[in-house]
Amino acid sequence: MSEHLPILMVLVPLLSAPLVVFIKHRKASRVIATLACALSACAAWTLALQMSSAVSYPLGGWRPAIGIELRVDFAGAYVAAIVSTIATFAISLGTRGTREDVVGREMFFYAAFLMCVAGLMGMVVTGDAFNVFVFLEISSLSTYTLVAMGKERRALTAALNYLFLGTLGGTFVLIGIGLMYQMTGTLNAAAVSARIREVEHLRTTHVAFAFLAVGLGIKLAVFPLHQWLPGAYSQAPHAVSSFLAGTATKVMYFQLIRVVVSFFGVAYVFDTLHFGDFLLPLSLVAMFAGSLSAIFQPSLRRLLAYSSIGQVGYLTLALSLGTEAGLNAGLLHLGAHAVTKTALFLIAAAFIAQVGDDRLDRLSGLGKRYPLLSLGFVLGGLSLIGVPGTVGFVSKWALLEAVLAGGRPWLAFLILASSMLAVVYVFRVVEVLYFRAPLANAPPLARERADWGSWVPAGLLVLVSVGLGVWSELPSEYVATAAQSLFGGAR
Amino acid sequence: METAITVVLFVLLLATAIILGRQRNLFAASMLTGIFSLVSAGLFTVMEAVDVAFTEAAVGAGISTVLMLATLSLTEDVEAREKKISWPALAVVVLTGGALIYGTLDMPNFGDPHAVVHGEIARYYIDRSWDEIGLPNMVTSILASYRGSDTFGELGVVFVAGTSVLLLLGGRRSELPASGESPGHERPSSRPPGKRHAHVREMPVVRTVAKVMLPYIVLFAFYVQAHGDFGPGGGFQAGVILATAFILFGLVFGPQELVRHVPPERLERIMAVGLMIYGGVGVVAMLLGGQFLAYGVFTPSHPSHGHHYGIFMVELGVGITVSAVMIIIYATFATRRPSLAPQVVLDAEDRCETEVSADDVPLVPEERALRSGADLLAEGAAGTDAASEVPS
Amino acid sequence: MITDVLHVIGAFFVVVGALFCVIGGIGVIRLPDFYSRCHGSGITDSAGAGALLLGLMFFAPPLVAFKLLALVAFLWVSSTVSTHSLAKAAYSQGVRIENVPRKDWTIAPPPPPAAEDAVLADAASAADPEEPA
Amino acid sequence: MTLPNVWNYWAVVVLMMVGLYIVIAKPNYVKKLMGLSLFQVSVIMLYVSMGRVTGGTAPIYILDDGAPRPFVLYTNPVPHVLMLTAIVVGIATTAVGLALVVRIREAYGSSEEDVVAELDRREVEAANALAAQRAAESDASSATAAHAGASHEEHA
Amino acid sequence: MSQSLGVGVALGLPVVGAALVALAGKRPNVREAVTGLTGLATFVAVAALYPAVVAGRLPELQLVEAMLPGVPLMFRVEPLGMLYALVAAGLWPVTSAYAAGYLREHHEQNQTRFFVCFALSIFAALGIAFAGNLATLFLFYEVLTLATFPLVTHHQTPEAQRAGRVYLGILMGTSVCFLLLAIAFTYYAAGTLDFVPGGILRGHVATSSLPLLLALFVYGCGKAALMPLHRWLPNAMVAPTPVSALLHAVAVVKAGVFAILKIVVYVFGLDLLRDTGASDWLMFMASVTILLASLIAFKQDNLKARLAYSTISQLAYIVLGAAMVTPDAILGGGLHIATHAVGKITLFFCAGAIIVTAHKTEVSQLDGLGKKMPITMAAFLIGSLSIIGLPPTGGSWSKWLLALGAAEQSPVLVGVLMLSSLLGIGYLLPIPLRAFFFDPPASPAREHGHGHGHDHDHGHAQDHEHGEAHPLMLVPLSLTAVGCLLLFFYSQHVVALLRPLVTP
Repeated sequence: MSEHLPILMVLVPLLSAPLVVFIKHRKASRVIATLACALSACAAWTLALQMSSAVSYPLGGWRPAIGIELRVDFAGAYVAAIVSTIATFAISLGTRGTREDVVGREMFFYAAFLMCVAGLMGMVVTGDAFNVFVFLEISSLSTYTLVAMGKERRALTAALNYLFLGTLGGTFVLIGIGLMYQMTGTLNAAAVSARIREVEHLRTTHVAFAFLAVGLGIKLAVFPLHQWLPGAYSQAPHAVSSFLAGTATKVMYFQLIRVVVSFFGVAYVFDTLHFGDFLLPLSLVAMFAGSLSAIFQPSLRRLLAYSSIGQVGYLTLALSLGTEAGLNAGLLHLGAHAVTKTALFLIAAAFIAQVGDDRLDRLSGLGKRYPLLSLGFVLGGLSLIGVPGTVGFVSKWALLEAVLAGGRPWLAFLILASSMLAVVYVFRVVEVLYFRAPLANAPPLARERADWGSWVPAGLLVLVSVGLGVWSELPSEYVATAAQSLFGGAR
Repeated sequence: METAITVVLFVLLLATAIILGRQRNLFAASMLTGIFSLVSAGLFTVMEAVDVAFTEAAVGAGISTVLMLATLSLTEDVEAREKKISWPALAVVVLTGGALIYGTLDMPNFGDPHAVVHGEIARYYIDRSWDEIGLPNMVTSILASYRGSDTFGELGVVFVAGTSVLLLLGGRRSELPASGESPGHERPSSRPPGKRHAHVREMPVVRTVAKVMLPYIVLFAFYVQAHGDFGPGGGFQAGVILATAFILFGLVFGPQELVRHVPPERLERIMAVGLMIYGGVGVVAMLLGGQFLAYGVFTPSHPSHGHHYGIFMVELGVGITVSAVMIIIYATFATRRPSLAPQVVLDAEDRCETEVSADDVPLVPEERALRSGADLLAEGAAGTDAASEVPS
Repeated sequence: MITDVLHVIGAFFVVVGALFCVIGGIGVIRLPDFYSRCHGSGITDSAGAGALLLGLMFFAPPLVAFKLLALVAFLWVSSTVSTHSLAKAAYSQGVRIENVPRKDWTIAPPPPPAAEDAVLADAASAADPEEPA
Repeated sequence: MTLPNVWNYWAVVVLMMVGLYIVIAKPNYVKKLMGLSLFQVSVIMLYVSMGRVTGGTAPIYILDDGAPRPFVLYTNPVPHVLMLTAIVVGIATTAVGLALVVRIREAYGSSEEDVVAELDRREVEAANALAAQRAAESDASSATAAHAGASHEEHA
Repeated sequence: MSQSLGVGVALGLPVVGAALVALAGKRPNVREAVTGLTGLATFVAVAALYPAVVAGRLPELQLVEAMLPGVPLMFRVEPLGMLYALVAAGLWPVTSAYAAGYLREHHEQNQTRFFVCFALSIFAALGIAFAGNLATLFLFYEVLTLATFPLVTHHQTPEAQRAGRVYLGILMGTSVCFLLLAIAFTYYAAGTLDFVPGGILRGHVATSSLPLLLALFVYGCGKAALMPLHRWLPNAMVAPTPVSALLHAVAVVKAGVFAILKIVVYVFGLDLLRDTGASDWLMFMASVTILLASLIAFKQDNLKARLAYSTISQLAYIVLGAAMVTPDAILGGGLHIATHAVGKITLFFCAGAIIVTAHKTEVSQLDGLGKKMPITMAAFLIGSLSIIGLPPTGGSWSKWLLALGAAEQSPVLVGVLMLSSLLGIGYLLPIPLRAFFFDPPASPAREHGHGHGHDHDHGHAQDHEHGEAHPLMLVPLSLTAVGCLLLFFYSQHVVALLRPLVTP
């Protein structure tokens, strides 16, 4: 049974979606959905912990290059474990924050959510270029709909804008895959990387990589192509915004790493194409612009969305170094940011559940009223800044080491300067929470513990982020082996 | 000869695309989209891609045009105003196009048999797929067996599309008319009284011919489903054609009639059943010791038979889900009661906006809750609690 | 020998079919108002496509020839009905021959619109029939 | 440098760019969706023209009494398989897009991107103005409360 | 290494104290008692480590094997850390008693949060004192900033929030941008972050970049309030006086200079700096800070602001000591941590007492106050003497050692020391002297006649019959005054404790 783990991770959520629609029972669909995510998470964790080398699972029984092969290496298992765990946390919020007319039809909401999870998990484990596009489309399509389920009418426009940009991104990826197939004649990752050597000098190969990079860049919300992210994350229902914040951009980032490392090869991408020199300025701009605009946002979730754009800047910066240490830092930051940002969005959801709106002026003075939630936000915020003792610090430290090893100390200073901006917007919220008198004419506030479901997952994730901050050898060793196996000492 | 036809088709396609861009009347534009798909299906046939041509014709020309027309009946059918050429868009387009053209410079000649792309896996499929799977139509054998997971994912996409449309538009179905189905206009059309079409239902000629043609379309759909192994066809095309038959029924006899005969609740279940059949076949293969979707294990003695059964079952699952989804999507669009919210139009200077009210049909209570744009702004200006006061 | 004769007949029908399509096309462009243009497009559907398919039957093996025959029958039924429904819908929307300005009236100018047509008349003006946008 | 015979791809690229232009430039959402389907159909053309082999027949075995005739040149079937998926993805995205456009038309009263963006902007402005007004109110009331509270501090 | 348990107890006690205080939230007496008890217990636990440190067996405790790849969360108590811990733990019970009285008198809100943060700050200070490597030091350095932030913005008034923003901005900014960068660079260059007597950078860093690295470290420790980055200290005076007393005279600022001393001794190593002369620029900057801060202190009429600027100049003494790198200078700097702490806390206690009882905050209002508050003014006199460095108080010894060190370097530095002592006399001594020998300002109400409404008298009348400060405040400030005197006689113990620092 255990050799079927790679496909089970994807199959369980994917098949429980039609099951939920078939059963059409409102309460049962939520239980099935949570169970499916939990099972997928268990499969991912067992695979991650017990695998000694990269696992290959030939679908349909065909030889890898002929049929489609699921290829899970350490990094893939790491990302899959994170995605499925965060999905389990997010789904437990259920249909909070969705529109009224979803009431009779929760089963479709859960089906779309499960398909989104299956899509993302599929993207992480598959080793075939076109299969990546198919799972990309599954997850994107369900994401557009889930975002449109938000309470306000602005969710609809956010979803449609996301659809246009997302589909353009997907189609760019499709063009990239097509050109890559034309140049190498095969779609399997290992086969492509073997054949890419002969066609490295051809212009079509350069253009293929360019389209793949731009397509994934749109899905990754790299700076100039990020317009869809703030609206989508701030208008989506709670479960969806928490899930997306933690996983969507992270899986696309992992896919960009796979394209750079497994498909095209690091030597080609960084030496002939000088992709690093192109990606570095973009990520610096993203880091500063994202955090800067986060400072001036009126509502909590928009603030967190813009901070996500800033954090994506760190991810792409790590990749642009083109060294194994950079990759290690990128993967670590991927995990750290996933945990932290999901915790923060869950807390924002808990606030909205109590206060009805996440505009900052509505949250003033909640520190006294909801001490635990506010403390959770403070710890999450600290992890976002990268204060020692939180998992954010571990990944920022790895990034600093990678940058210094790359011989660019001025870059290290820029990283720290941009995390100063994070200090500003986190403590802006802290000030609103703790040091402002509550609104005189605010409606009466429900007791904090009234709504278990919304803050227990948040609390757990905050504890994880602080715990991993101190006992950091668990993630960093695993990620180091993942980066080493992925990188194979190419540079 | 072939290049001559290709040139003509490309010119036709380009003309259609350009006119589509400039056309302000959206009904005409949707027709042009249908023409574009049909001509591209022609081009695919010329390029010997028969399966793709069949699907493109069925899906592109058939379903997407019908959906666009259904949408236009619920929204405006004329584009607001002719926007001048937007230079940033042109810049992006020229840049992307330039990159692609730059990419084509090193491509092998069009149709060159010794190109790399025909080497690797294509050579394997052409040489070995008859022995390993034994289906004349290579595309179906690759589609369903070699790259079975792709099609499984694709079916997932179709399922998500169905679920999404149900989630988005399933909310407000117009109530089924009382017992006696008056052939008149149950659906208050959003058009001013004078401009209402004579509904298709009063056209006896169309009703009788439709009654005659429907069985043949359904029969053809089943033919395409079964014929997938031998010629162009398969689950997708069959599902779409079956759906077209039901859509024709819905168009001619009215969406209420369609919903009465094919209730959406049952359709939603059928939609899920198809995907579960496909997944089920894969899981059975796993239980019998092979990998997911390894049909060979069904009949260990000679695996190609296993593949036949596997592919047939899988194609059946695909056909079921695709037909159910396409019907559901059409039914949801057709039975969605238009909200009759007055159309908000920005005047030339983008500042104040004038409201062109479609007609004076009173808003239905639920629409009050949805608060169309105009009322909201009026309230906002008046300073009372605007949208932000969401009932917590 | 016999096949050459069949091919010649077939080629003849194909050419005739193509000719009808061209005539239909010109008809759609040149004819002034909606209904005559409907007539033009009708020609390409029935006569043009019909003759073309008929001509191809002479080239194709028997099974394919039968399929083409079924196709001809199907085409003739569906295209005529669609033209009919198009015309009826246009009529119900108030498209009238006389509303179209015409240089040389071979027939007498239309009587002033009677009362019962008033509703349809103003609708017609509102609907601004088929202006090539 | 001899230009390879790739005018076929250029035609496809031109169609693609017309589609892309419509998506980016046209404000009407339905027109954008049409542009999007144009863009996707032309990508399908790129794949299919990639797989074309001059003189090759359709990728269906020509059977002579049960066995495929040897030495027949077939076109490359793999792009056709991939494109079946792309077509279905295109129609799925169009269907979801159209459903969203209908909902937006109902909620906003318009299906034009610039009108909807304008309405959104005004809604946010109204919300901000309301928040500022409420903050001013609460400051005023809390100031009075603080003053009243000054005389009898509670020993927390 | 049985001592590792001792280190754990010493660190754990404040946290337990904080938790207990949080639990005893609503009952003030229980809360104050708990704080006082934990303060004493912590002092005892820290003192218990003293014999082991003096004997050279440095107690060690490793909590987490690898907080960062290859860097454990590890504590090792070396002499300098011992001194700082003793100072912080010693003064904590005294301050908590004082705070109880002050808050009672001053009717503050949410005092629970005050005491919890107080305990956490001490926990962080001890963490910094005992830190075994740079990463642990940085961790507790940040915890100290975060623990003291709510104390600075305690009043929740707009000015308090603005002060909090400046406080956090500068401290967090300098620590993240400079200190973390320096630590990362050290780890990258030296491969380890442990504090090793004699330094870890020898041979790993190009001599040309040593001054830059030192600058990053020094300005990274924003808490040392060196001149360009000192603005947060005067702003933080808006906090209640016990906060200014313990934190901004003892725990927080001392953390900054303590970190600088530790880095100079254990990361760079004295001989490395002496050979490369990398710290010469620091001597110049420290002297500029000393003089400039003393000058600004002159024109500060507000009592607490004047004390704040005097703190900035005194801290620069210690940084100067570190920069001079000669053994005497290091010993002087270390001793000055203790003497300045005790002296400055006395002054702040007196200032607090004056504010609460006499409701006077400006220096000009203090004439003739000695008659009403003799003990407070006497303590203020003793504190001032210690700060200036005159004989009967401990401050003289540390000034003396610093002067010896300066003599080895250059006569200019000796001049700077002497000039700053003069300036110190200028802005500190007149306060107690005017309080004792000048008569209180003629009360303006009398000449204006009785036209005024009675409320004016009410304010004025209350001014007359106040006597000495509340005993809960009087006892701590006299204790610390006595402490200044004791340090004069027993400073050789402190010097003996620090001796292993400088002996190779």
